[in-house]
Amino acid sequence: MTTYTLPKDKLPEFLSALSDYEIWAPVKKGPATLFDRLDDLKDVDLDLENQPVISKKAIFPQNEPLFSYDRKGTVTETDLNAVKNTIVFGIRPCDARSFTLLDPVFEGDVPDPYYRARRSKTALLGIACNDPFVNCFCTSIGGSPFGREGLDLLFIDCGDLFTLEVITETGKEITGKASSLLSPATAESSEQIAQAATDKIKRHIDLTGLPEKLASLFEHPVWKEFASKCIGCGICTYSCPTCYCFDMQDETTLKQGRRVRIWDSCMFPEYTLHASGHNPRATRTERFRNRIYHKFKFNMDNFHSYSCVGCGRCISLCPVNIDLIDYLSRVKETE
Amino acid sequence: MSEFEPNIVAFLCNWCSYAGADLTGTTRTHYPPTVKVIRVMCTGRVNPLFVAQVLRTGADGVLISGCHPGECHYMKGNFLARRRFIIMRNLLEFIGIDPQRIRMSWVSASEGKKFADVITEVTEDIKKLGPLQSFKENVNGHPKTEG
Amino acid sequence: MNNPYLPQVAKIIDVKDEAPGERPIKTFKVVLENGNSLNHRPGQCAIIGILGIGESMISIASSPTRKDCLEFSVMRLGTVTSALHECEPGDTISLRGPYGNGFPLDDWKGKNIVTIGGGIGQAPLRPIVQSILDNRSDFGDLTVIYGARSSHDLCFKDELLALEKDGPASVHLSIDAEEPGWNKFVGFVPNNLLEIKPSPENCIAITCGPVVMIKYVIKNLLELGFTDAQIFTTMENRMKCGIGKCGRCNVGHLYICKDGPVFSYDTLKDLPEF
Amino acid sequence: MDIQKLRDEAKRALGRKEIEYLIGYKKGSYGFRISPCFIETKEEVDQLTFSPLCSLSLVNYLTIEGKPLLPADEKKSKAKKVALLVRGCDSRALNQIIAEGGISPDQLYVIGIPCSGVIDLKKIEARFPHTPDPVDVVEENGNYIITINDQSHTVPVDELKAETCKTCQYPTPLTCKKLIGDKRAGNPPQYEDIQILEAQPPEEKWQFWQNQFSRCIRCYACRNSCPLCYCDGCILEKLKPQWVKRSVDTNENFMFHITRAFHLAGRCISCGECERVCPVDIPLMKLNRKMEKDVKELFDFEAGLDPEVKPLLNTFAIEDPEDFIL
Repeated sequence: MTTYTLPKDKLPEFLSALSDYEIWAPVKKGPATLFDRLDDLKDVDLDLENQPVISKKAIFPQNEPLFSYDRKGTVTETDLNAVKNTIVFGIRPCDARSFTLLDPVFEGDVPDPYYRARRSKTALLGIACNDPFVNCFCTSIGGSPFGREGLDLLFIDCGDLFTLEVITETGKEITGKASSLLSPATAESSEQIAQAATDKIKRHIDLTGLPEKLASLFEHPVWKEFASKCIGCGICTYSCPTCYCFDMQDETTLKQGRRVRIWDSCMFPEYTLHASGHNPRATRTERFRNRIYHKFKFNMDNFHSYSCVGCGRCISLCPVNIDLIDYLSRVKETE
Repeated sequence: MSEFEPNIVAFLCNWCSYAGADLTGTTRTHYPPTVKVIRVMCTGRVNPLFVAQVLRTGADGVLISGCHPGECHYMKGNFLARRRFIIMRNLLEFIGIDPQRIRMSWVSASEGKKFADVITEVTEDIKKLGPLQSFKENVNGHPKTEG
Repeated sequence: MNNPYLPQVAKIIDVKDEAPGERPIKTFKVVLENGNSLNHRPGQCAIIGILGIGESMISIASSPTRKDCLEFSVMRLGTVTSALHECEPGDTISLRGPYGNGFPLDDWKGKNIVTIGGGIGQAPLRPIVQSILDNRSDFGDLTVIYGARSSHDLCFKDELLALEKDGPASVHLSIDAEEPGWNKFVGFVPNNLLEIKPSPENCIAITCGPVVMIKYVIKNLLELGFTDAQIFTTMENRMKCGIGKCGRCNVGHLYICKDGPVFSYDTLKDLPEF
Repeated sequence: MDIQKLRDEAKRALGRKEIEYLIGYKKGSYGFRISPCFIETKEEVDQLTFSPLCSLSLVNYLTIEGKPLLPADEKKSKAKKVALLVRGCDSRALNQIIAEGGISPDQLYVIGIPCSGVIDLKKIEARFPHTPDPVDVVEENGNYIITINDQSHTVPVDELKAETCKTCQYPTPLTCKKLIGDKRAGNPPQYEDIQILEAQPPEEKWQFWQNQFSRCIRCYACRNSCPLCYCDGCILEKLKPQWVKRSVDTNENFMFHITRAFHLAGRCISCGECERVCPVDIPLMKLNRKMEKDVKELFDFEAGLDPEVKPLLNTFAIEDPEDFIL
């Protein structure tokens, strides 16, 4: 593997060398750190202290106009060729990995052209987590704070400089554009930092046998107990890097309209509400159970992976302490 | 460039202001052709969110007009409306929409002249403010949220 | 790359008031503007859309053997179906599909077929009946059991009465409550099924209707000696994308739009949530 | 506050045969988190806790879908009651909901706790990151004593207390069956930040809110954590007419927040939970407090002070201000 070093103060120069890309990065917005498209390179704020929300929107935007139409019914397809080559900079390894879990969903039997257009033109430049957050449990679910899966280039914070690991051809191409700023790294490996980071992860869960366990617990009263304190907001699903459910809506003005796809949340009752008024998942219990089953059972049945990367955001952001790790451990103990 | 003609939506109550507006017409009193009238049974029927929605979808101003206090066909509709609109007006002002764009008036069925005056005044005030740009800036999404 | 979300333009050529009941049903005959065919299989669905309103997954109520047009029987319920009910012949709608697996009619050749429908649930069963009638010699006996709340809610009444008279199939209609002038069965569809007692011998039973009805029909079929693999049903949920991505129509790990809507009871009985 | 007193009171309440269960707080699964809990038997009472970390209003659970006791729907449980812990703001929420006819007071057994204000989780978790083990927090003489793994830390209250609680006017529950601990005096209202924003020209105000609302992801955590947002079939879920489009762009976000703020005008009881749960830190209380201030100035009305007082917008006075009317 090729590795380089980049002095930290050269980061702005590095990013400006990539000016033919559209760049997404964590940006400080008021007190919050959010992923956003950069208008000004100065806005980048890696802010390693805070876990940024939400990187999936770089490839799977919260609103995606599918096509537009006029009053005569003339349909104009969204021009996907206009999607620019994009770099998502400062993405965490777990978030990068989430795209590898979204790929089978959006590719599948019928590939999704919108996802594919962005995915194929987006390079993921990750920053390793030297200092994982309190609810990080990526190591329990196949990831790691230094995970390379899904990434093209991994930045490792080594004090005054970043070590850059080139993971893919795209990564190589990108380092090529800024080669004057990079120096080849000495043999010194990042393994020690990686180990230290992994050791800092305090929350663990053994998921062996979970799908089989869930298969036997569908009707168990434990779900009612778990869901009893859920207040039914969508914060867990919207902040989740692997949640992908969406709604499709027509939005019109007098002259024109468009069909848009918009993130949806399985925690909202209207998500499954039939026009007749019947709702197959009418209660909080059913909706909550479906979320857990989708992530840890159905996705396993369909795509042979969990739909979770262990980022812990749903735990950190939940207003009522619905703790996925805690709940899954209790599921495992439930008879 | 031609002079700015404001686009004002007026919610007129059926019993007083709509009849008042009618009278303005039958007496051939002139007033600016800037209002689009929506007839409602009572100002109390006007959900304050209509105001936000109207401004959101392109109007430069809104007028709600009904019977004078104490003369409401339904006894208290205009009193309830009065409370609601002062709150909505203050809220929108706080969010950055000039309160001159959200107006209310009492016009009875016999006040054809007053109706013309109200429309003239509101039109003049909004002309001074110019078009409401706030929501239009964001058409098709604010640049930072479109993606 | 083919965009699965992009609809084709279709034209309504005929609208028929199917059932004037409390929740009215109309049948729309539709042709694709470019003269193309959807190439659907019986039991598949299509997404009907009206630009500016939205889309709705509707089962195709006509058999591919009837090539002149596609038919959709639609109950007026939500925003899209209400707008559709306002449409007249000559209006254009949008159409994408076909979606789902459809009925495995080829596997059923040589067998007796019983369809058991309730209310608007007869619509997805109609293409089976039509296909069998159009290839009558390929199949054994055809029994159509169908009921609705009242005689005003019965769909395809003329067709079914004609079928009963001509005799290529035996037809058993029912309504839920007594009505003057009704001399056929009165009661719920599962009970009518028990009256008729179709023989499970070399037979396939397909049912569609309200969830409660489906559950009782299956129970009664099992009682009559049908095996799990002999029972089929076709299901419905709220759907948006039609291609198994938007997430909402799942029953267990299967998506109705993609893995269904036709399920054998063999598959279904193991799914959670059913 | 003495936890033992709280537990004793809870035991007494659960001893009454009409009480089905008690809604309280218990230690959460990790760090600074507190979890709501539903206690049915006396044996479970020992898990009850109360500390400045208790942030969410438990009143939410009286009106949420699928709750065991419904005021109107379940006639058979009419004789049954739910016991509930409330702080000052919660008791105002209760009063307001009772005034609106959302809950019947006959179904409640309210245990009040004078509250010294809650800690803003975001602040304390930023101060002590990487704290997976459960923590104890007590307030003493203007400081929070925070015990993490037997090690205690002292932090001045001002640094961690939620902003809304710093200006709380009603820390003591107004209506309750039992009050645990001594009454606390409230603070005078404080609207300086609102006045500063009010004084700005429209364009600047718009820009301020544009910056805030543009990052809203519409997860509706603010709505769902609000004790007063309990409508069956929220306006945001309506398709016909669709008041607020599902699209998440700045204009629609404006519409959502205008709708939300307006629907809370004369109803918000200033618990501040909406602002605290927001994942993108939108200062929602600025809107709510603006409404609170205006309602007080215009109509001399404060939400939730008395369950007998009719809701503000359902009533009127002949002498209501109308100087803005032509």
